[in-house]
Amino acid sequence: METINTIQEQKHPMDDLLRMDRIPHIWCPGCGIGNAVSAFAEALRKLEYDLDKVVVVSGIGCTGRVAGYIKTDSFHTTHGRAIAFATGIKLGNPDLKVIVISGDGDLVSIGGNHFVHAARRNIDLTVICVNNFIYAMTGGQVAPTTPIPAYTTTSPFGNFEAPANVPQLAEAAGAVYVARWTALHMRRLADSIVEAFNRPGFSVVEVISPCAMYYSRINKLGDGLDMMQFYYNNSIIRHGESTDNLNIDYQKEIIVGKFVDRERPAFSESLNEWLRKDQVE
Amino acid sequence: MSGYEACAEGALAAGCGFLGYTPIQPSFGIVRRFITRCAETGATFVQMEDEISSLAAVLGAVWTGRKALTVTSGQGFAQMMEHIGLGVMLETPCVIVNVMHDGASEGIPSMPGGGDVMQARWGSHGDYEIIALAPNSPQEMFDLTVEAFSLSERYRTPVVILFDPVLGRMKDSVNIPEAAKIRVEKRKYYKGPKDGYLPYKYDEKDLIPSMVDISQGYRFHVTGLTHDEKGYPVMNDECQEWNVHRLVNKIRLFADKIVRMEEKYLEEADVAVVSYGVVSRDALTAVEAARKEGIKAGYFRLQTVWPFPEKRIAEIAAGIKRFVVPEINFGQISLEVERCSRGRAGVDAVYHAAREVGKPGSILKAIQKTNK
Amino acid sequence: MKADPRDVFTGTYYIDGDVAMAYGALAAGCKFLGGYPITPSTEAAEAFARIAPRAGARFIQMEDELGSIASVLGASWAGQKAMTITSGPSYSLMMENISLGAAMEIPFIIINIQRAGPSTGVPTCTGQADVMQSRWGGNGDYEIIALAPDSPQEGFEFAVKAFNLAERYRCPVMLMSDECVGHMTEKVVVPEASKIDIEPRRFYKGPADAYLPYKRDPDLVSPIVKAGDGYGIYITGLSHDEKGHPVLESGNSYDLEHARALNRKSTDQYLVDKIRKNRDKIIEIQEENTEDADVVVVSYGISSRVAYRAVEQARQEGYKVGTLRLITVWPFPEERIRELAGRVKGFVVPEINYGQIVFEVDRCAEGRANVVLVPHGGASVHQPEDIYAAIRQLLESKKRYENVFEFRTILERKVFGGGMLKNRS
Amino acid sequence: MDKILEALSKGIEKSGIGRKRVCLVTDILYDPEVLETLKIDLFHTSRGRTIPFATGMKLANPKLKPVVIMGDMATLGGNHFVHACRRNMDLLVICANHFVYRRVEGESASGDYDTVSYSPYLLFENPLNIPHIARSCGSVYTARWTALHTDELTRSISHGLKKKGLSVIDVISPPAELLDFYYRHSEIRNGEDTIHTGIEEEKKIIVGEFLERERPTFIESYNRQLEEVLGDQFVKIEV
Repeated sequence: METINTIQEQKHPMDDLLRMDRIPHIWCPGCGIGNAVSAFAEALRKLEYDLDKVVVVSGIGCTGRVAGYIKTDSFHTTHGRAIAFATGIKLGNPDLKVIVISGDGDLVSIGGNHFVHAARRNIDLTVICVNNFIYAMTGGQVAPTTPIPAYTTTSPFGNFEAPANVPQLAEAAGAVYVARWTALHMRRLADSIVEAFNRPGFSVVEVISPCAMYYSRINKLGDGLDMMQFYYNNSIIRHGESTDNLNIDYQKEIIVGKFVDRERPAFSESLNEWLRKDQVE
Repeated sequence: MSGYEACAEGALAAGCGFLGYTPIQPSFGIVRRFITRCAETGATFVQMEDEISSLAAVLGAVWTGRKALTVTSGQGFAQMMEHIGLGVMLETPCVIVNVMHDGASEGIPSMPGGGDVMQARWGSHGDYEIIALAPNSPQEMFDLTVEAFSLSERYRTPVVILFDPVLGRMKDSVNIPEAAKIRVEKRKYYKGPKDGYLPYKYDEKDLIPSMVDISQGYRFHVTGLTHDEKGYPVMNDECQEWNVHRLVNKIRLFADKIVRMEEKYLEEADVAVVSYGVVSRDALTAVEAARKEGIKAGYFRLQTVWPFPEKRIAEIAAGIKRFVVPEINFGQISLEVERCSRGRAGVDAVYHAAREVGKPGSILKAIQKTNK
Repeated sequence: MKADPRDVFTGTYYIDGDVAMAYGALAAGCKFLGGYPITPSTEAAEAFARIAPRAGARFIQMEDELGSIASVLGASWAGQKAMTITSGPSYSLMMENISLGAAMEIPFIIINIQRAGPSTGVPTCTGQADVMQSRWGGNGDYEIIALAPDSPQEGFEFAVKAFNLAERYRCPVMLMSDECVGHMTEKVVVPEASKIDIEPRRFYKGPADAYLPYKRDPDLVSPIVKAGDGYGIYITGLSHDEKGHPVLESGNSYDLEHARALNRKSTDQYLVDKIRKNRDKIIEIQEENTEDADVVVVSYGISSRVAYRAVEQARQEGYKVGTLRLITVWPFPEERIRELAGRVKGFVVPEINYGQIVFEVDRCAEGRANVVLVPHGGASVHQPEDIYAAIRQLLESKKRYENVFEFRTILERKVFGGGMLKNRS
Repeated sequence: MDKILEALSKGIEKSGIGRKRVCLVTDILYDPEVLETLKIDLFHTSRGRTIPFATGMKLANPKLKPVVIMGDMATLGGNHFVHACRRNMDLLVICANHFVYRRVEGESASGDYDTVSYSPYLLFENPLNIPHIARSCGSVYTARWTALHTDELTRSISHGLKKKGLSVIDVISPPAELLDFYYRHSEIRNGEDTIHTGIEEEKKIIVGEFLERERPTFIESYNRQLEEVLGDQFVKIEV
């Protein structure tokens, strides 16, 4: 009997890393969060780390949904509290690798305090902050990262508040590793995530990502891919640049690269040492 | 041992391995005791930047397999409201100790209060049921803290312990039994095959799903959004019904098993004094004084404030004329008593009874008044 | 006093409830909104941000909800009418500062567009489960006023009313709307300024050195001053006396005499008394056909509109059904329910939660009337058939219920089949 | 009276902006008697929420110059601090850096005061470098003094009151018996890069005026942007 050659079902290399039963995802066409997720998945693949020991925590918002698509133990928590929740996980079981993926509004606005203090304590977390300059999930409100004078629904006459500089805040608070890439720097981003992952202490990777639905539409900046390319073409790689110079102006060049890489004692080390001393006394 | 210390010891005896806190008066006695015992018990602790993150960290720690505790007071408890909701939604067992102080907002931090009782039940948005315990002596601080951990593990819910600074500072002998004699409910773990785990597939008998720890390879996902059995978000009213109805009923239907109370002199009583926490000590004195005067007074104490012993109150109401409900607030539990008495017995609330702690005058007066 | 024409954008609009509430707040003279985006309340903040600069009002999007509510308290003390708009989890975050606002007796309003909870729940869908929370959510004892609009038009009117009540009683007022009303687009008529009554802030007018921030008038409310008027006020969230100075226990030991003295000095009790004493002036309900009713349907917000359909059907079929709609959910109209309980067979309470206001109804019914809850987990509204069936069941039942009777809705049967019910006794 | 309040009172006098325009928002409990000297309005708010409270006040009445004294700034109010700096709200923020939670029985300060560890939280945690965070987030004037640097502190406060935008003064004010200890272990280095002003064990406390710059305040940016877009329709915020 003649056999018919059928196309064999092939496994995508990321199948093991993503919850394929949840695809299609909720993100809009042209969104940069997908890139961040695949870079992250790529990083996990490169790391060859035991995925059972990896935990992903995210907050609320578009990027907050990432946890739901990564096939590790994953938590989708409350708005802004992903880092606090992750702190509990890390201290509860120090053997785990805990990764927080969330948006700019979640991490820097409402979660700003947890961001600052986790960096200060130097809790061993890797934070991936997807910065799309806007609150996208709620329909395009002004975020602390929105450049001047971008239009949003709650800055209907143009934003006038100075935007936050995420790498600078991270550095000032005490993060040990800080990098920034745009959503199209896929390989560099993945490498950065690998580095951050391996660094003991609080590490931050910022991903500049387009919001095709709100930020772009309100400001008439084209579709998601246009913006992604714009960010990519207008980025300048400057490793070790002083974080003072990392402000992002509206539709101007974006400095990317690895800015901070240093060592500080992590929280759990200090705690254990203190407990030991306490015991001796 | 003081009440604070008894609480910390109770937590450690129940196997609590994590404390997340932010310093706030007057809850700090518990923290101090807990921290000094950390090195020998292997427990860990973290002082977070605010109460919001304290409870968030506690919820995170629980999923690593530890039992976890947070302690707070007054406004700190108010800050925790959002995460009580998350704890309920994720069905995360944890214990929250709230040292109630007097007054709204900052009130009078070192004075006992009772204004957070309804807050413990209703404070977070959305519908849920919760368990709240109210000890009235250092010994009971110990016992009920252990019980709180048991209940939280059994029903997979945050459990609140409500007490106040007077009980916290009160020194009394506390009997801590041997470790082997302390019975704590074990967490209900999933034991089936790895790919068959569904985080919110509940047992028809008790409506409680089983848990797994992080890092055991189940690769589960949980979310504060309304979710299905898999833990994945589903945004429709059927799924919402599926969640909320069960969250409410997993406690409501088993209230009889959870409820703990103490009764005295209630047979043939005309007046029943319903109280909880520190006030109950004075209530008992007042009841006994009234009985000496020949008034048939009975004593009823809530050890679990929530769920409320509805049935028992209704039964008592049928046999008495009036309830007297002394509280350190302007009427909270007295409303519940009124509801459950179903018009069979009147209710006299004694407001702010505790500003006279140690002298049950106002309670006694209220009892005497009912007799006229 | 009448509204300032500059604040009132007179006209007939086709807008949703969120936007109508923003118009209402502006008409009431609101000059400050401290907000933070959260579905489904954001449209109100967006509308405010669009319109406010033209009315001299300020909008700031704060870094979080704790910040937005705290900024509202500050703005109110600086002399402006202020509000925040929020929903679900954000409302929970505000609890601490609501308690502070109540203790400082600051007039401000919170618009809460309720969504399905607990926790993140279903952000885009409706719920009515924050009703008890608005009353009890903060720590300690205080009372608040809560209003529940059932249409965008009422969203506008109640926003004005909320500000008036807040100014009148110096307390937080919650505008407890829900996602349905918030996102419902209907005709909204904004009348002329001369037709809108505004309660002006009651500023103190006497000599500066005689001013006591918490010295009360017969209604137990005290006049207020602005920060920066040179009165040198001391305002605290601690329990305070008439001067606003904190009353504190000295030392750590519990001193009975001292406690008595504090009790006399502290003004804590007025936080509840000022509302309880003025209950009759505050409470508003809307009744229809309750005179001869056998069954009264008690509802509020969007549920009252759904209930209306069921009641209509029941009346057409000859059943004597009345409706009682809560306009002020808090304070609760206890006396009226007690009165009705004496002569009706029972109450049907449809609400989009698993029992909140129904317990209040049950309490006031004092066992004299049966109380049936038509529950709903949230994320959609009741089916009128459920409410109708509950009315029928109540009329037909012969026995007296020992507790609130939880009606089994179509949705529940659909979701659980026999499962959950097996456990029900 | 508290050293900071003393300096504040003198600072208001010195700046000449008038007591009526200043109001104090704080989460530290002060005795009401301080008002007899200060003669300003005082708001004692919930812990950590002082800055948003003051932000609301400033926007509702732009003529005011709210002064914030934060006790628990470094913890509960951290986020508000960060964002107020970013917005450049016109406030003067004084961080009463107690090194310990003063109201919780001096947890970290227990033990031998001579070998006291420089930590605002727990003995082993790294303290926050407040001037550096302030600078990074955008404050326009940053200084640090110990509470015993009375004259310098007064001068800084007076300067901060006059300065438009968010000024931050970090005041090392431990329990009274330790004041002198910290004063002795401090070193004045005006204009020092804030990256080096962290408080570390075994090192001197660097004090001085670290930063002075100009940035548009929130209200200025607001007025400019909306006027540009809305023109005559816009009702400006009058300062």
